[in-house]
Amino acid sequence: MSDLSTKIGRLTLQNPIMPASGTFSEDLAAVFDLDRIGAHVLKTITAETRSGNPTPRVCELPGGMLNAIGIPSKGIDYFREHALPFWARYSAPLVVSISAHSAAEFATLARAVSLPGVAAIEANISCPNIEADGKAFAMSPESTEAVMRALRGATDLPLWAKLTPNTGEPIEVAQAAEAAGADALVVANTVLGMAIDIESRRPRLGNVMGGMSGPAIKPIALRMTYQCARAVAIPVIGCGGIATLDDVLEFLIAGARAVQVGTETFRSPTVMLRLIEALDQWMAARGIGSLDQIIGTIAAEADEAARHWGAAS
Amino acid sequence: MSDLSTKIGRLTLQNPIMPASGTFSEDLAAVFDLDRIGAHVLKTITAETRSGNPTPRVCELPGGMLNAIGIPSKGIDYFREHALPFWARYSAPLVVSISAHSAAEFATLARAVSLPGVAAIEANISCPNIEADGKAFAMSPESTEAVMRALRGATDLPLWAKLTPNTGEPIEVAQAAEAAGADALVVANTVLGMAIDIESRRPRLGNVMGGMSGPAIKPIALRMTYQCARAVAIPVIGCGGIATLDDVLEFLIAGARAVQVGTETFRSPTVMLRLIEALDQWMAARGIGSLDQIIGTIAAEADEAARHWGAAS
Amino acid sequence: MFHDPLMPAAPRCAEVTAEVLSNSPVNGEYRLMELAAPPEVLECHPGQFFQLLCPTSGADQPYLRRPMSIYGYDAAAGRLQFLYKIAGAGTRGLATLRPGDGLNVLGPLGVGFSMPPEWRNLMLVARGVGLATLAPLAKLAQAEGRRLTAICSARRADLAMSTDLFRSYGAEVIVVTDADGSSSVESLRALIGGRIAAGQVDAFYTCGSSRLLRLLQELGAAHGIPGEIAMEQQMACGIGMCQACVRSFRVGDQIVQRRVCREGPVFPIAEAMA
Amino acid sequence: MFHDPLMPAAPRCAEVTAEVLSNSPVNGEYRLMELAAPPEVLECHPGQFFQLLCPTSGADQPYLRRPMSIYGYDAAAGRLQFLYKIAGAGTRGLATLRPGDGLNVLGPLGVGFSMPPEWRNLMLVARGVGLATLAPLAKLAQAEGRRLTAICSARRADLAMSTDLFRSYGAEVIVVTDADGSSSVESLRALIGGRIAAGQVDAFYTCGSSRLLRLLQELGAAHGIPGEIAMEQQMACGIGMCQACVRSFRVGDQIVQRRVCREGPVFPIAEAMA
Ligand SMILES: Cc1cc2nc3c(=O)[nH]c(=O)nc-3n(C[C@H](O)[C@H](O)[C@H](O)COP(=O)(O)OP(=O)(O)OC[C@H]3O[C@@H](n4cnc5c(N)ncnc54)[C@H](O)[C@@H]3O)c2cc1C
Ligand SMILES: Cc1cc2nc3c(=O)[nH]c(=O)nc-3n(C[C@H](O)[C@H](O)[C@H](O)COP(=O)(O)OP(=O)(O)OC[C@H]3O[C@@H](n4cnc5c(N)ncnc54)[C@H](O)[C@@H]3O)c2cc1C
Ligand SMILES: Cc1cc2nc3c(=O)[nH]c(=O)nc-3n(C[C@H](O)[C@H](O)[C@H](O)COP(=O)(O)O)c2cc1C
Ligand SMILES: Cc1cc2nc3c(=O)[nH]c(=O)nc-3n(C[C@H](O)[C@H](O)[C@H](O)COP(=O)(O)O)c2cc1C
Ligand code: FES
Ligand code: FES
Repeated sequence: MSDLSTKIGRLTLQNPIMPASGTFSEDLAAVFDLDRIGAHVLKTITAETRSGNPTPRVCELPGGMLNAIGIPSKGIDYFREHALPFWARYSAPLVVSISAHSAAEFATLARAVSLPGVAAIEANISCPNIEADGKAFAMSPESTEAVMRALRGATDLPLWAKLTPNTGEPIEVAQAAEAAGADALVVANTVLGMAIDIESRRPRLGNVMGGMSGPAIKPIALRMTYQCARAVAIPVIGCGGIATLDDVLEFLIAGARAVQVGTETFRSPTVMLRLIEALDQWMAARGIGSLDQIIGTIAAEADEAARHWGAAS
Repeated sequence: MSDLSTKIGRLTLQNPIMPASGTFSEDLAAVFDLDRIGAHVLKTITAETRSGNPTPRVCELPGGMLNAIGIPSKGIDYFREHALPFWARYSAPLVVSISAHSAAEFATLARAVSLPGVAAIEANISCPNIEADGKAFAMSPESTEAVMRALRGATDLPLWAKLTPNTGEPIEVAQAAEAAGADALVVANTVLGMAIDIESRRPRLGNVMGGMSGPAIKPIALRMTYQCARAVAIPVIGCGGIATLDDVLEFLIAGARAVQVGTETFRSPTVMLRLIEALDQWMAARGIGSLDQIIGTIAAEADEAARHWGAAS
Repeated sequence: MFHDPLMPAAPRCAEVTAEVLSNSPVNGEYRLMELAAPPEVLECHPGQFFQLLCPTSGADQPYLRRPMSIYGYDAAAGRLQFLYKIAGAGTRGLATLRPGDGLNVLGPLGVGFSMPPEWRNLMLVARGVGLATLAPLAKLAQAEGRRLTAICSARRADLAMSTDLFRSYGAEVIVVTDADGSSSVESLRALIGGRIAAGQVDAFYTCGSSRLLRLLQELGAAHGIPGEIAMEQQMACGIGMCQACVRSFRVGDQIVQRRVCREGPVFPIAEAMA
Repeated sequence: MFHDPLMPAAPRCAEVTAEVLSNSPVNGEYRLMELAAPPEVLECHPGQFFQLLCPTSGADQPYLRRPMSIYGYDAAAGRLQFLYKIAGAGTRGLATLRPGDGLNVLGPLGVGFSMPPEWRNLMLVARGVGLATLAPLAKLAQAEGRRLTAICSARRADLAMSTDLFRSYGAEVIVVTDADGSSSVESLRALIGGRIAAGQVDAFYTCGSSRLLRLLQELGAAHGIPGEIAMEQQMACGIGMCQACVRSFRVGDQIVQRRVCREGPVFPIAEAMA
């Protein structure tokens, strides 16, 4: 057994594998012991109840899917009365994902969920499904800084900012979140996409556009993880298309201190357990004692020699 | 035979299928009669000669690839003396893709390639491979407008602006290009991505990050095509991950007046011919006489009824 | 039927690779697949389903799992059966499986049919693969000594499926067809109305068609007859996490959203919305 | 060897689906695949290659084509052969092909070996799959009445490949091995030096290893012996469009970039850079 623990600011996770928000719920307890994963990241909640988007809410792609679920939420009261007590049975840290329409509302909600049993708050400032044309706070450094500052003022809990790959300024946004007091960055949410049914000539999603997830987006999320890890001092949590041990390692090597697994859990609900085991074995086989020997160890450039076949080999 | 012709501003193409820049060259003449496709879009050239990026320049992904070719160019003189005379033998319109480091250099190059035999200029203001961290003119509306205005002042040829999916402001950028006098938009270039070799812990590309292309990016390019087609009055040419007739139709239905086929030509050099034939047959089978009965015909919303199975069917 | 979040009522389910024993066409449109499955996925209840990780085949690359009702299960024998119709990429992939191949299945999932003691005379009404969903219910009904009438609807009499199976469970089987018009709503209203009048119907079970649903809602309301319907919706996870599979239900004067995979796939007929 | 853009010198190539006739292991590490191919892809020249669209198999989804040298071609018989080593996703996929399966091939591609009349005594030096690339060259050399020496390098004598084939083309075959040290650079320098001294070498042909390349560059420069090397580089298109496959060459005092797929894969040994 290698030491798989990883520190995300003042939180220590027993291993770096945790679920991505919206792809995890108490229902997974029917499949495996939820205390074996690094943390519990809940589906984003809002203060008010919301019904979410019209169906169809998902659409399959080669190597991934689109979703336009739209943050249905039972609201803050339900969270306090039902969800929180349920999760209290576990010792893995509970990360509560929240969303709101303004910095002030975000702050109010953060205050409301800063309860015993909550280990960290993940600010979903990047959902492409609730604002027009995928606009979200994390699209620009200015709005990111504003909302994160409001959140920082509202809670003492560790604050994770979940970023979006749809911004053209990933580095500036990451630095804005850090400057405003974020304790960690989750990189990243879904990529805005679309699909059309040829025969009916209709969008395949009730909400027309939606968020792409799954292996197809991995190179994008990995690139952004790399960009952010180089640009900030706070921990980065990689997320996007992770399905295999190689994927986990790519994100860690790129600089992520932990990863979130999303859509792959739909294909294989036990994938997080398998990843933890595979990581453990991979490290043991190489005599790697701790994740610090992996995290951020990417070489500055491609090794031309190592990739030269034939005459150069 | 249906009428496959399509108008891109004052240019009429015999059919809507053309190659994407950088995935086409005179070498393809060894495979099929190049006069059967809608237009000839050449690899981006620069005024000066450039050697391009270090190898490895490509890396395979599931459902696509990354490239960091980096615009190697033999320069404007070579273009005038060798390339242009070669293409003169064909009647399909010749579209010359150009790139430069400033608006002024762009204008100078546009003037230099405004030669008899050139039907249009495609301004590659979106290459993620030549600027740091994927920055390019088309990342922001301001720089887009500046460079397109300079280009507009430099040539009377039809001007196509090739946009990037890496911007967070696709609509504003599209509108800026239109306001500055672009005759058409090409939507879009590659998506900035990355891949890491686990064993060597090195980036898989010599240039570290690179542009993702192929089916994996189709939902992103389609989304942006849809966004742009709704936001501007000038023609939009769809590009990104097109491999099948269904893909072509999705882009046309989303509002594209033509499409560019890139990476798929690497897998199947004759794919453009097959797409033209398949489109012809599809239209004929449905009694669709012209592309106008397809272009931009997307319904406003998903048809819940059409997607309801079971109890609602 | 709805779960208390403090205690996940979801029956334990598992992800296992089962071995294909057979996978052959039954009457052209449908295929029956039998699997050798381990005990941890065989504590099933009629109306539950599995999520199948369908193999890729040719250009088809089904990414998401596909929901499929349990057609038959036998924990003692270690057997699990699905009856399916080829619809698209996923089911095309299923059809390529040969005896000896492995199939990754996740289940059993969802909340199945209930059968309160006072429902003595059961009427099953379905069509096509809907009959697959009702088959294990019929078996259970027989075991519990209920009286069973199964109305099997099909295009033609020779396409009516599983009629022998229903008979073997002691059901009176009535085949209605499009060919002779007996499957029309009017004919069915008359047929079922007659049985109700004769006091032979305590509850309905159905799935599949919204035409049938509306008819049974109407008859149920008129005569105070309860019932359950197994519903379908596109799914991503199948276990309650993603909220892709919601449908609207009428509860009193409210419209509520429920997850077909988790609160369902079986719902009260009176609350379902066509 | 370089093409004039005014007249595409590229030999016509085609994308066709060829039928696999056989695909079996030869001595553990390598596999020989024989295809029935139509005439439009059989006007080949030694040193050219094909781009193979390798089938997906299991989790392997090779997206790009894979370059593979022509090991044998026979236009009259409609036959095309490749000798390959399993390296990764693509070649693993190739290995799954069975007789009767189709394989989409694109070719012939690139510029092959030249054989000026004054090159009477040819020395072939290669190892592993490099020998595959030289096989059709040996056949052509025999047809043109050249004298041929083939130095086949391998780990052990029993792993030396295609020695009988080279002999059948009239070559004197010299097997050198790691096992007995005869494949080392020093041994080879002595061996080849001896032949040169005896006036038995007008030109070298090689491919594969950069150790061999450096040795032949050194000997070639010292004794004024020309030669050609078939090189490798990762490819996306294989026909000259993408510029992925460039390598650096020394031409006079300049370093130039050339596309392995289009200006090559065969280049002058003197210009190649290891
Ligand atoms: C609870 C439940 C039980 C079912 N039981 C059976 C059964 O026993 N036998 C049977 O033949 N079919 C059954 N179905 C329908 C079956 O799930 C679909 O036919 C199947 O998913 C189609 O997949 P495809 O890839 O072949 O078709 P595609 O049309 O290519 O599928 C595309 C997407 O739409 C989804 N989809 C398509 N049709 C349906 C549908 N009717 N319901 C839900 N999602 C759908 C697919 O899962 C996939 O995500 C059931 C559905 C549900 C929800
Ligand atoms: C002109 C030419 C001729 C060749 N002839 C032969 C031959 O006759 N027999 C043979 O066994 N091999 C030959 N090779 C090497 C062969 O192309 C590679 O072994 C093969 O591409 C590996 O693919 P893979 O998916 O199995 O391996 P992977 O390592 O999974 O391939 C990953 C990527 O790297 C590329 N790649 C890996 N190795 C090489 C290589 N050596 N050269 C170029 N690209 C590579 C692949 O094409 C692919 O794009 C030749 C290469 C070239 C360029
Ligand atoms: C069905 C679905 C629902 C999601 N809901 C949320 C959500 O509520 N909040 C959030 O921050 N991200 C949500 N996401 C995004 C994921 O958390 C994750 O960032 C994204 O899917 C990329 O990771 P993946 O490729 O591993 O799935 C959702 C994703 C999916 C597929
Ligand atoms: C190898 C390669 C080279 C490219 N070179 C250029 C280029 O020079 N100029 C340009 O505008 N786009 C270039 N592109 C982008 C393509 O034109 C196209 O926009 C992109 O690949 C998306 O389309 P696809 O998915 O069909 O390939 C290149 C793409 C690839 C794969
Ligand atoms: S399918 Fe995911 S909640 Fe029902
Ligand atoms: S592989 Fe594309 S130019 Fe050589």
